[in-house]
Amino acid sequence: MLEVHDLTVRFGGITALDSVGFSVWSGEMVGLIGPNGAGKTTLFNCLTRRYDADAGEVRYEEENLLAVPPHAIAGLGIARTFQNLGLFGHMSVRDNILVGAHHTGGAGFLTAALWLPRVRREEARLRAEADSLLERLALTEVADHPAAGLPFGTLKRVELARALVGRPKLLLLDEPVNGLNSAEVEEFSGTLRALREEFDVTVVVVEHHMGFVMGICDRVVCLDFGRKIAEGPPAEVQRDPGVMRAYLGTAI
Amino acid sequence: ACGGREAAAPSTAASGSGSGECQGQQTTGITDTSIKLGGIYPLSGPASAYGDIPKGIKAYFDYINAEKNGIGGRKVEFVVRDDGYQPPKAVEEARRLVEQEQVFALFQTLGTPSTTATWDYTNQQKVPQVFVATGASKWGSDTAHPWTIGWQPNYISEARVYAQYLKQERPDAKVAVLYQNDDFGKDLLGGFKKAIEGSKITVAAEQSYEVSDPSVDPQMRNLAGSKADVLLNITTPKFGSQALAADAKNTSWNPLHIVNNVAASITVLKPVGFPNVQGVVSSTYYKDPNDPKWKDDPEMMLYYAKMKQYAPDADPTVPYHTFGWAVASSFHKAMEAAKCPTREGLRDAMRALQNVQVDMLLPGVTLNTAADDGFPIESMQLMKFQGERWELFGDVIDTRKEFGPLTN
Amino acid sequence: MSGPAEVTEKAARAAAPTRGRSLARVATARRQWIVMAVLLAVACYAPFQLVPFRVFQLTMVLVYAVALLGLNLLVGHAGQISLGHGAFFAVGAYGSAIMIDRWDTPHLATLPVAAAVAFALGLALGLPAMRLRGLYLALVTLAIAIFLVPLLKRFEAVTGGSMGLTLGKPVPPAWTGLAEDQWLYFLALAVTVVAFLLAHGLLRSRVGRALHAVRDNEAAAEVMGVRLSFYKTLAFAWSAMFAGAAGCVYTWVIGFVSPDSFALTLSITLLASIVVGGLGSFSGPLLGGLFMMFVPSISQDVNDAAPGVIFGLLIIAVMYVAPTGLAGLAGRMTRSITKILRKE
Amino acid sequence: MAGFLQEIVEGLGAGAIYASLALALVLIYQFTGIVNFAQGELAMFSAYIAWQFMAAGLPFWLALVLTLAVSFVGGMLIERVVIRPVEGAPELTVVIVTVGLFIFVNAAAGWIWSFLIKDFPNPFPGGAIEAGGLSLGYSTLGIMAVVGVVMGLLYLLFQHTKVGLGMRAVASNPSSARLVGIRVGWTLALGWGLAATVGAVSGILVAPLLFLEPNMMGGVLIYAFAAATLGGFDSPVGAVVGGLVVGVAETLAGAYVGFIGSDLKVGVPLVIILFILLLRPQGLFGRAAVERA
Amino acid sequence: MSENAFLTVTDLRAGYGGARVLHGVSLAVGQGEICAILGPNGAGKTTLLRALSGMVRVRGDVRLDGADLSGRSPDTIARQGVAHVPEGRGTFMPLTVEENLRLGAFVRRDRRSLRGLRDLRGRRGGSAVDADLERVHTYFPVLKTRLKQVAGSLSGGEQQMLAIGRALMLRPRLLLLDEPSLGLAPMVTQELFRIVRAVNEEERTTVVVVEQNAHLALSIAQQAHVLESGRIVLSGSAEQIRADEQVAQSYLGYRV
Ligand SMILES: Nc1ncnc2c1ncn2[C@@H]1O[C@H](COP(=O)(O)OP(=O)(O)OP(=O)(O)O)[C@@H](O)[C@H]1O
Ligand SMILES: Nc1ncnc2c1ncn2[C@@H]1O[C@H](COP(=O)(O)OP(=O)(O)OP(=O)(O)O)[C@@H](O)[C@H]1O
Ligand SMILES: [Mg+2]
Ligand SMILES: [Mg+2]
Repeated sequence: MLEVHDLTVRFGGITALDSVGFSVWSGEMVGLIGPNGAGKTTLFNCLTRRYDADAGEVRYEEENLLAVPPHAIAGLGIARTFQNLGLFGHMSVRDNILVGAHHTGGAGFLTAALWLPRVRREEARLRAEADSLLERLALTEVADHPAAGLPFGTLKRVELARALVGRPKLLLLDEPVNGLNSAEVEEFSGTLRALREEFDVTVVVVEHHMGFVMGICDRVVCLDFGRKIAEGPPAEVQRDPGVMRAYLGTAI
Repeated sequence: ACGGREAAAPSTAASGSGSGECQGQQTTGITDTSIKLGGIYPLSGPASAYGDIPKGIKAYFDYINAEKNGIGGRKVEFVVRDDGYQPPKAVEEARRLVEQEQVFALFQTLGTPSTTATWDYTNQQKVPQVFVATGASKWGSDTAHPWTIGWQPNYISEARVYAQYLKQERPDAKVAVLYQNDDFGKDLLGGFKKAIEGSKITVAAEQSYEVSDPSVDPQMRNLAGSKADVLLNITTPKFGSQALAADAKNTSWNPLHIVNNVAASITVLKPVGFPNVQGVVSSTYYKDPNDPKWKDDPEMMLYYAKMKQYAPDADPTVPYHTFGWAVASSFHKAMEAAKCPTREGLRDAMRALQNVQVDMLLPGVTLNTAADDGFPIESMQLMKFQGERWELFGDVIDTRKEFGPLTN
Repeated sequence: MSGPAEVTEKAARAAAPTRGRSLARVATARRQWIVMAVLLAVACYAPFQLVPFRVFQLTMVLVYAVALLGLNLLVGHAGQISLGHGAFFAVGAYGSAIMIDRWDTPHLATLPVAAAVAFALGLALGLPAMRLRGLYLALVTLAIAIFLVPLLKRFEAVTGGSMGLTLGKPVPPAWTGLAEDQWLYFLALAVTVVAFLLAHGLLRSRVGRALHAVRDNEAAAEVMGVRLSFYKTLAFAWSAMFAGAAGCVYTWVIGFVSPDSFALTLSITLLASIVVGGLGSFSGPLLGGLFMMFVPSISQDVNDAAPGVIFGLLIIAVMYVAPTGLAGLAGRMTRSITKILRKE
Repeated sequence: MAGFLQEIVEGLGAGAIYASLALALVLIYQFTGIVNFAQGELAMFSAYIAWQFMAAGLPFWLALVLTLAVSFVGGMLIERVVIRPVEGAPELTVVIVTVGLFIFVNAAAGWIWSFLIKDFPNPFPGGAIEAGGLSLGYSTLGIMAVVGVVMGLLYLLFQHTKVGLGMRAVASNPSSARLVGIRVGWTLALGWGLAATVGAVSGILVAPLLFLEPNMMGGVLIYAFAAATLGGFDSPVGAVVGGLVVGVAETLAGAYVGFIGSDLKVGVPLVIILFILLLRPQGLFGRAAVERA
Repeated sequence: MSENAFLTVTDLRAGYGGARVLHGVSLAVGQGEICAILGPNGAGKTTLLRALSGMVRVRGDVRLDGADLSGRSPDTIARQGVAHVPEGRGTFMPLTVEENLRLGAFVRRDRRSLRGLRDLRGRRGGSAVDADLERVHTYFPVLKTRLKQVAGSLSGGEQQMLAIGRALMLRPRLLLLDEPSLGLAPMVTQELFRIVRAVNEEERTTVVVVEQNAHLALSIAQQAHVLESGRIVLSGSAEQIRADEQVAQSYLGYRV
């Protein structure tokens, strides 16, 4: 589904990604790990066209992803969450989620201003979808609350809902369980698993929470200094000496 | 105060004070003992300098109210409103004065844009709009607005005075012109160009500026490049000073500097430094409070005394106050001349002024209007700056006599 | 554009009751409609009760409100600053004036054209807006407002130059039995209502959310599939269109356009008024229009020697009392009043 | 050729004026992150204060020093009294407060000193250096020197002092700045004080050239705004370079682009700025904001 | 709990606008102690730390070494030697990494720390602040390679390290850590707790740490509190807390 070849990104003197290549099969859940500054978020930023690659190629469902304009990424079925939150602070939680469905809507300035029946129907449909997701992620209580000021963990769920409401095929999660306690992590794993089934979505997840990664991922890719140093089933990568040296440290 | 609609309906002489031939005419804002006037000036915003004019007017009215029992027994109430030199604001204030304050007449609106924005309204409402403070020529030449009339010499006439002077003094002058890019500048420049038609005088260079420009120095440099031998300075006060200063600073270009009346006030020249403005030529029609020549002039003495008494905060040497005094006394005369104490009476009196003497005007300058002549003042006298003051020279030039009536 | 205080306040407000929220929402929505209907009824009744001068003032309030509605769309909702909105207002005003002056176009027919011209200009100027942000965008809009004045003066043949154009006012059709002022008032009211309905539809839809998203977080908005350039440019264009429509009605009401009427002060006053009225709020433009109309005259009633002193102080004072604008203040007051009423 | 160079010299002279006020704008932006619309009016007010001192008989230099001191204190007072109550409110609210301040100060100056123009002594001698057909007025030279010195001082302040570091921290993240112990309130007040002082310098430089009156700085403010934008709002060097570019562009346009005419010449620098900004949206010397989601 | 507590909090109430978040929290931390705060999402842990550093208005009593801190502004509190690593890191985005770090030492009295004066005089190193800068570099070697980089461009984890480094630059008497391990790689997380431990031991710095990685937090803490819905529901020594059934389920579940 997703093929990354020799992807390289540089910022001035820093090479954030150095000829990285790997593939993601449809339906898979891939973990992306690596030390801080290894280039994980940068990779996501490349996939969502926030950054331009200096070299390399990314194919997504046979399409050259690097030639797609940034705003069209969502339309291709790729959604993401942000490491340190990328919410719309003044908008309500529900509206935040509705923005996630932006690319599935069709209302333009004129039709919306005239509030045509078509727009009304679309609006009702989107709201229904958003509400069901709110329900699923236990966000109904805060649906009308502005995003700013909610607890961090809640906001992470809002981001997930926002990413899912557009019914993506590929979901990129950047540290989703960040700041959750272990019980919450466990609960989140369960929810994610269920949602994955239900939405039939392929997931790439960046996370430093090893318990979570090992528990949920089918495969793990490890980056270090922008280079891929290991790839394979979780248990194998976990034992990889390179990964241990660069990332996991001794005792976990 | 939102009264019922009928409050806005004009009262007529039937119910008011008029009788006889005045029967049926409008008497809103006037009684046997009072007359209410409204004026609109920029008290805020970029043109606020003109906000001094109503102080002179008020001083005059206060004086006649207190000591002369008003105009023919009617005490004058003068309501001043601020339009910030913005036409829509002027419309609002005009309507406020007419409909809410119920003034008898609008006595002065300042500036061509504000006056243009309001004159359709005042004429529709048949409210006299008297002696507007702008020199555009249309107040006098337009026949569709009989209720509006100007006062000061119009800009075209003023331009003619300078053209006339140049024809005598520098018959083959090359003239550089600095002008404000608005109706005032264009009227004067256009009038000047027309007046020099057929003579050897040519306009060698012209530069405009916007009131929002910080300075006219660049324009002055460009004009200096033309090496013209006359500089016609058509500016408002601040820019007038800047242009005079720039001319003084440039020692390699020494044209005859003619500064238009609007910027000829002593308050414009003084900051530039008197040594720098020697020999500058301009023209005027009312007495300069700084001119020692008028030191013993009874009207000027009265002016100084009454300003001190009724407007102690205002500086009587500022010519804007003198202007206000002069226009107020002109109104006094016109109102006295009115056959009926009604709006119609005032309107008709406005266009039937004959050799009306106003003491603050220069000797020889009188108010003259007729049915086909809507320009009260059409005479000016040239003056040259010498020492620390303007010296009048030559005769009073009656432009109507010299050039014939204005045609639009 | 966001201050922490504002966020906290909003959060606090919304945090209080959570249960039965959707019910409350429905109730609020219904109440809003009732309030609107009452307001509209009052607005229709007012001109028969007021002196023409007051009717004229209210008409101007509506004109300003429409312009501010446009500005609110751009600044309050899409988060882009314009220091030159007076230029779009002027374009609408002149568009209408020129059509009336040259071709004797019926007044009403000039409205769509004026709005369209302003829209097109907004679209053209929205293009640089795609790349520029914040202050840098503000400068470009400022430049437009500055440049417009000499430009209008230059093309004298069409625009009447610095003398401007004087025009007749729309004549009320006989069947209405209305006076000229009243007719103008109802025209302005109609335009206002339509403009508010259009803006309302826009804002409650996907488009409005996209604009808000752009305002709050451009990067995230783009990832959600919001095409920044498109939305920013169109926000500009629509905002200009409302301003243009307002300018057109202005021409009908004042009957005179001149370059001096649209100097930079107008643009700055518009921006100040919408901030005073309440950025991003529904009633902000109306409150801003009232402010723009009435506060300068109040200022000179207080101090006719230097009205600006009072006007400046009043602006500052309003911002103290209502940092998020009068709309926010009004909202807070209604809330506390209902709270008190409920307790009793 | 000499004519052309002369125009450039004149343009630099005008540009230095714009730069002087742009420096104050940049300074306050650095401290508080807002654009101060009242900056020009405060400068004008300072010039009046200096005028008043001189009218009371003080010599120029003493009046200058006193004015700078008064302006500094006045600036701090304004921050404390006028800006403090809206601290933390949305950015535009603060900007509109400065618009209110603009209107207030302008009207107050007119009220106190009237709208009639006043002359203001020029601290620099009148002559000019003549060389190779070029003439460079002492006054222009003096202004450039002052602007250069102010720019240098501001650069040192921003980049090489603890206060400068603290104030940049305040502008970028006030709540974090508080957490590391910076007295945010005082820093902001200091910023207003300094900006008012730099503004006072600007006003005193401008007043002899344009004549003192309440609307003196209106036009200058717009060009200063353009200069700061062009140079990048976070760089004093940029403000000066921006001011010079604007001044030269404006002068050359007025002198050589005849078909445009002096009425439309204002468009030339604006178009140039637009063009540069499209290439470099953060201004010539500005730092592009790095944003990471 | 020590008798002469260094930090005492009594009946602390705090919130945002009208919404109350903390409903009377009391705790005491002895000098040189490490105190861990656990609690579910939205319990008010962050708010508690914000209350201690003056970022939110409080009611109740907060005393640091006898001095009353309640109602003080954050900068005054920072001057008392309190450093706070806030949730969301509080990076000064447009400033460089070095400037960010030096800002941490802003209120220290070493006037030499004036970055500028040192640069102007061409002197390098020497001051206590420079020494501390070196120390932070040894803790987080990544930062050293990024000194001139704009802080806003750092990766999430790097910014987290920067925030911690900045707090250490103060040489605080009281260190408030809000989820310090957020976004850090496992190896760095372990290293982080070693560092906190070391600082605590070497300088007797008192630490209050909010942390989701309860294992690590409890491994260095002497005492711990569990906060739920703005109230402390459980307090005790680290061992006691670790032994608690409920805690084990909620906070220690993932033993990896
Ligand atoms: N815009 C930028 N400019 C300069 N350097 C950058 C930029 N973006 C990222 N970098 C650098 O690239 C490197 C990779 O960053 P990235 O955010 O991808 O790391 P990461 O793997 O997500 O780390 P973490 O786990 O800490 O989030 C970092 O060292 C960062 O400093
Ligand atoms: N800035 C704010 N404005 C309004 N309410 C807020 C704000 N910050 C937090 N809250 C509210 O305070 C409550 C407690 O939040 P707090 O952030 O202290 O929880 P927490 O325990 O730190 O949670 P987390 O583990 O998610 O960080 C939450 O209900 C939240 O909605
Ligand atoms: Mg990352
Ligand atoms: Mg927290």
